[in-house]
Amino acid sequence: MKAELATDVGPLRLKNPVMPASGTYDWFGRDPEQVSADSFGAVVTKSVTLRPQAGNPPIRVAETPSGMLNAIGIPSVGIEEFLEEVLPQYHALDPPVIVSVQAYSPRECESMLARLSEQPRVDAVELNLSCPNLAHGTITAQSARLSAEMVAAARGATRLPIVAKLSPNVTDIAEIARAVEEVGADALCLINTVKGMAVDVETRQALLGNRSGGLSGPAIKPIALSMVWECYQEVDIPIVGVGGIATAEDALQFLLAGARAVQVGTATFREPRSLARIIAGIEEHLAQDGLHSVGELVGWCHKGRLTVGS
Amino acid sequence: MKAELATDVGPLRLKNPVMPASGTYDWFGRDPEQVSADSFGAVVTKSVTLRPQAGNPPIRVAETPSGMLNAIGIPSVGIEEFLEEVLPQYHALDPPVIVSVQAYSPRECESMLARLSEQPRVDAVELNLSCPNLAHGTITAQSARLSAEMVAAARGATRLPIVAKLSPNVTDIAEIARAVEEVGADALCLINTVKGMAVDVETRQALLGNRSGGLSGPAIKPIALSMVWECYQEVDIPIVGVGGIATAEDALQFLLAGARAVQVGTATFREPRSLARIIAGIEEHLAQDGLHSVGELVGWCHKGRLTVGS
Amino acid sequence: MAETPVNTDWKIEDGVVVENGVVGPENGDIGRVVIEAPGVVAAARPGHFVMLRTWEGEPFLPRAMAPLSYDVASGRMEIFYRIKGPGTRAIARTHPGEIARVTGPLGRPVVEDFEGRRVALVGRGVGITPLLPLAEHIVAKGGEVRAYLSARTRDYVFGHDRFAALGPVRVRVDDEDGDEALVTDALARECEGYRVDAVYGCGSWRLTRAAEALGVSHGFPSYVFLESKMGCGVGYCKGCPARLRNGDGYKLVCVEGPVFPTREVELSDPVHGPPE
Amino acid sequence: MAETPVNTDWKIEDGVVVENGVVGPENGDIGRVVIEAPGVVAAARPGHFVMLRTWEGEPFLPRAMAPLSYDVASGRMEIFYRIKGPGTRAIARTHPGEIARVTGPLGRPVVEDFEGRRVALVGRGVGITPLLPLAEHIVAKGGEVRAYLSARTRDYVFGHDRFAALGPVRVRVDDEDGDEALVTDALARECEGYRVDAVYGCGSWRLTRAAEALGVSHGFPSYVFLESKMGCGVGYCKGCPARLRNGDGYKLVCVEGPVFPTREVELSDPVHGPPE
Ligand SMILES: Cc1cc2nc3c(=O)[nH]c(=O)nc-3n(C[C@H](O)[C@H](O)[C@H](O)COP(=O)(O)OP(=O)(O)OC[C@H]3O[C@@H](n4cnc5c(N)ncnc54)[C@H](O)[C@@H]3O)c2cc1C
Ligand SMILES: Cc1cc2nc3c(=O)[nH]c(=O)nc-3n(C[C@H](O)[C@H](O)[C@H](O)COP(=O)(O)OP(=O)(O)OC[C@H]3O[C@@H](n4cnc5c(N)ncnc54)[C@H](O)[C@@H]3O)c2cc1C
Ligand SMILES: Cc1cc2nc3c(=O)[nH]c(=O)nc-3n(C[C@H](O)[C@H](O)[C@H](O)COP(=O)(O)O)c2cc1C
Ligand SMILES: Cc1cc2nc3c(=O)[nH]c(=O)nc-3n(C[C@H](O)[C@H](O)[C@H](O)COP(=O)(O)O)c2cc1C
Ligand code: FES
Ligand code: FES
Repeated sequence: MKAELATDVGPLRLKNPVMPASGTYDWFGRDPEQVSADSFGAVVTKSVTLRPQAGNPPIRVAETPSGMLNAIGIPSVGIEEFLEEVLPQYHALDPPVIVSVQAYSPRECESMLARLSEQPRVDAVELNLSCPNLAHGTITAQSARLSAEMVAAARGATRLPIVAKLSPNVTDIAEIARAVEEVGADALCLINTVKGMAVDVETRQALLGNRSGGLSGPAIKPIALSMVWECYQEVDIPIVGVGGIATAEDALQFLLAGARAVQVGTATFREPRSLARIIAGIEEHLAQDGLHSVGELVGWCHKGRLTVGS
Repeated sequence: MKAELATDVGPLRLKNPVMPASGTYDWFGRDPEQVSADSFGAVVTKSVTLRPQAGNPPIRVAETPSGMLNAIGIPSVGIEEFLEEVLPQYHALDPPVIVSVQAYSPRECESMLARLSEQPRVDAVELNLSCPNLAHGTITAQSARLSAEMVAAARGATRLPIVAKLSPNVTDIAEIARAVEEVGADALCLINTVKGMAVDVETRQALLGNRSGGLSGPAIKPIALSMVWECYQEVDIPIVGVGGIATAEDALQFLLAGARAVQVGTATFREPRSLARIIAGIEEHLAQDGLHSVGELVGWCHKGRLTVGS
Repeated sequence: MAETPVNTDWKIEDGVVVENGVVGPENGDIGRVVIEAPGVVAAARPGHFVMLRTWEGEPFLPRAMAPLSYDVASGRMEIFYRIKGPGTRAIARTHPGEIARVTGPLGRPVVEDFEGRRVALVGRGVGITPLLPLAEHIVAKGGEVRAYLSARTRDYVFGHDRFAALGPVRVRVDDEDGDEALVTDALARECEGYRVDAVYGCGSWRLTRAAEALGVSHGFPSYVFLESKMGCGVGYCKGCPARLRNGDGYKLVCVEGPVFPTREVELSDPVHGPPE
Repeated sequence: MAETPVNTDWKIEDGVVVENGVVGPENGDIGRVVIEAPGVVAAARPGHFVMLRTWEGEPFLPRAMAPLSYDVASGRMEIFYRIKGPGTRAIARTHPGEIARVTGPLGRPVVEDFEGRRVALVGRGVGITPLLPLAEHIVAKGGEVRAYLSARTRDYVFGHDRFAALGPVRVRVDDEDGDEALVTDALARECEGYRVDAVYGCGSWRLTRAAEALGVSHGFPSYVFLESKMGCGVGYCKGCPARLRNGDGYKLVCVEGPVFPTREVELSDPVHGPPE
């Protein structure tokens, strides 16, 4: 029996629940054979900003135990060049295209979403509310009010499905989740990187050019899982889980905790075949366990104990 | 030239800046030769509660990439038996004794600190404000107000140095740090474990008996470093850095980021000789770099670049 | 907390792997490693265990192991391990000559005098191993042992000949006797004509519960070697609770065990409920 | 963003380590590893590099390496690596027969036609290695090469004989010629009687800056092989910026390099400022 890998994330229908995390995969017009974005459940672009920006000075990445720090700073060609040069290439791809948007104000958000809504092959937008470079000093997703304002602006500007990507650096993730749900987000993406820092003992300085950075990779998996679990209890919109997923077993853990789909980021840097392997691994697991579809697993943790072996 | 390892943490004088983290080391009346608490900069007890409590059901620990989750739940004999049976044994030890206190209300805190103040060999108290089992649902250190109330109660009850141990699960760690500084904390301890979760794919349930747990070990080092750095900018009281320290280099990174002393937790489980090695490694590093004292390194990151090689 | 003082007589030894390989023809999921760590070996008593780490990097924590034998002359211990997770996979990858960090001996040893006492030992799979040092100790102290060993196949009846040299051995293996054949049925039959003074169970909840039931009906005490996921193995982390039977909280497997009277503790797997 | 399309013609190959060991008598901090990965080797051109991982577990990310040679017949590549951090330490621990995951070939190759052109190659230490495939290519395409190689000791002048088979080689080693002797001084002298059409520098900011200065005064272009800490090596992470000289932002070393005209990029170490 072949298990059904397809899953819905709100209005989005995916052929399987696995997609790249924003900023960790790019479609360059074609793929190496072993990567093949056509097999992904969806494709998510690197976050794009309204105006072009260069990104942060070096050093931009550092390694940490079972993870990495990045302070990339979202280099971007700006939305206009993105629409002209980058996005049209994505038309060649089969999976839904989710454009990640980094807006510095609700107004910017509005105008970017208006532009994106006119495009034929944008299937959803992911609002990156969790970038640490905002003018007024806080990360949008660290404030329920600012997050709601941003999502409301987006909602007003588009009928595209909106995925709100939240930050783990908050006292109460469920509060933020409820706030964006209330103003019309169609799904949550949990989590962006965790704020972190590396110090170079030789120079006695922060290692990263931007001093602090975002922690990603297997190190943060337990944090992400916990936040997916919590938000599943508190909101009704679907959750896309992300943070440290490197194997099919990791992905299954997120599904069990309540995610309807998952994203894979840092693991791709270690092993570019990660997504393909995770998709195959999930399929194999479902078959082994005699399950008919991915959906059966979603949120199982919340249902109570499965009795085995007796 | 022998470098000076001694360091002050507010009113506390330590012969070196390295001590065990609460809950990861116990003095059982004597030590295995290779561990020897007499060589530590200080000794910190497992958190003690007012009344006896049994701790959480199994499973209490789980491994994660470069770290572990624990949901121990602070098993405790209660303050009275602690004062009678446990604490007197510590008199045999040379380093200062820091008693970690877990109070569930300012009132409990007051009465425990009053009892501790009467003891001859308590050199400081560490207030564990970051336990996730509080009656009213929030972790004390997730609220500036609750944290200030607890520290104020402690301050009113004792003249012992008070170290406030904060939680990383907050939107703005500096806000909490300022709040406890204002009401009289003598030092900060940063950070307690990060909230996390593990899922068992076989049973399809949360692996830990208490569902979620606290993430510790090298995985969280970048998070802890970042919080030490931030609080160093924002408060004047000294900081004890903790989170993922396993080597002398790790410890040096915390000193450079602004910690005056460090605690070592999970690393001891992997290698019980960790503290001794870290102390020796710091000494060696100071000598190699021609530094006279540990104090010279503290907060160096904040001073600006060291020019090397030219 | 503890009735007797906590064991602080352990050392951390950078031992060396002398032999390592997979045992038996089946799935290749059982390994045998011989480690030279004379300091730990010299101090080990029955009931003791060690924390072992033969790898750098991941996994972060060492693994609890109960050796089948300690040889003081050569300073070596022999460990059988079931390859199931990252720790035992890492052990399996270790080459002779590489370092094996051993912390031990840990836990409370079984030090009773067994003069004239008749002890039944019930073990299954890798849970057989801690019973051999105990069997040797009992015989050395003037007691008698009978071993009731269970395994998937004959290859996995570890130390069979060494048990046989010490006393009668009954064996049940799944692939010959069927999954449902309990080796404790043999014990039950033999209890009829023979006085048993105590039974020790290890490696199977089902067999241990059966042994306990026999003890209750024939009036002898039963003991169990418990396992638990461990953080430290030395009493620091409080991460290894054994649930007490009377609902009265927990004891720590690493410092108050690993051997407990069965009447004290719950005999079930905290995660999977009652298996095999 | 990129002037020419991004290289997506790479593969991930589970290659195998054929030889591995420390080179030379000095500190033991340089290793040489030979890896069989025929698919990557067949496609490699001068200027290309690979991402290499010979270990499981930590460190998490693979490491960028520029092979000294590719042998299409045997499907093997030869890499020299300076042992300085966890990645290169892990490579050093690898045994022949073990798996070496190789992603490549990566970056933009140097594919100009060198017919009749005279090229100077300036390299130091492990930075010598990417110059050999380039030298072979230039000669194969009808150009001439002169190599100016610098190292701590003679053992570290990697591929010396192979460079010598292609053209004149000048060498300066610290332990014989002193730390201050720049091999580019030889280039400077030779520029006087000899037309140089281009220079490529690698492995030393100081030498590359000296080479650039000669280019400026004698009117030939200079190029540099840049390094950067890399996340992915394939253009996904944007983690490998080369600072542009005009203050005009960054290019990505992995997809727009690793070879750049020196006039485009800043010639200094982002962390340590200008060393050696
Ligand atoms: C005192 C003592 C002595 C032991 N002696 C031996 C021995 O001689 N040989 C041997 O092979 N093993 C022995 N064990 C068990 C061994 O320590 C664990 O199985 C070990 O965790 C395996 O490590 P791993 O990384 O391979 O698997 P892990 O990843 O740790 O575990 C794999 C799977 O088993 C589950 N699991 C792990 N440990 C336990 C446990 N204690 N109880 C229930 N489920 C668990 C995990 O949840 C996971 O699903 C002993 C344990 C104790 C406490
Ligand atoms: C295209 C390319 C080709 C390369 N080819 C080779 C090669 O053939 N042989 C070889 O030995 N190395 C080569 N390198 C360099 C090698 O990839 C790095 O030195 C590698 O990070 C070493 O890994 P490690 O874990 O040993 O040390 P790490 O822990 O990564 O680094 C050790 C120390 O060096 C510093 N560091 C690391 N990488 C860099 C860098 N790129 N620039 C400045 N400082 C750095 C770190 O901050 C740290 O202090 C190449 C790099 C690139 C980009
Ligand atoms: C190098 C890098 C760049 C990233 N860029 C973006 C980005 O542009 N927009 C965004 O929303 N998230 C970005 N992220 C965060 C990831 O999408 C993801 O949320 C995070 O890395 C956790 O997942 P992982 O552990 O699987 O990498 C980036 C992460 C990394 C490592
Ligand atoms: C098993 C375990 C038990 C702990 N118990 C306590 C405790 O009782 N009180 C407390 O303040 N912190 C406790 N902690 C947190 C540690 O003191 C420390 O803040 C945290 O583990 C991070 O440091 P590490 O990464 O070095 O372990 C405990 C941590 C672990 C792993
Ligand atoms: S394993 Fe740490 S207390 Fe038992
Ligand atoms: S290393 Fe990832 S973009 Fe260059």
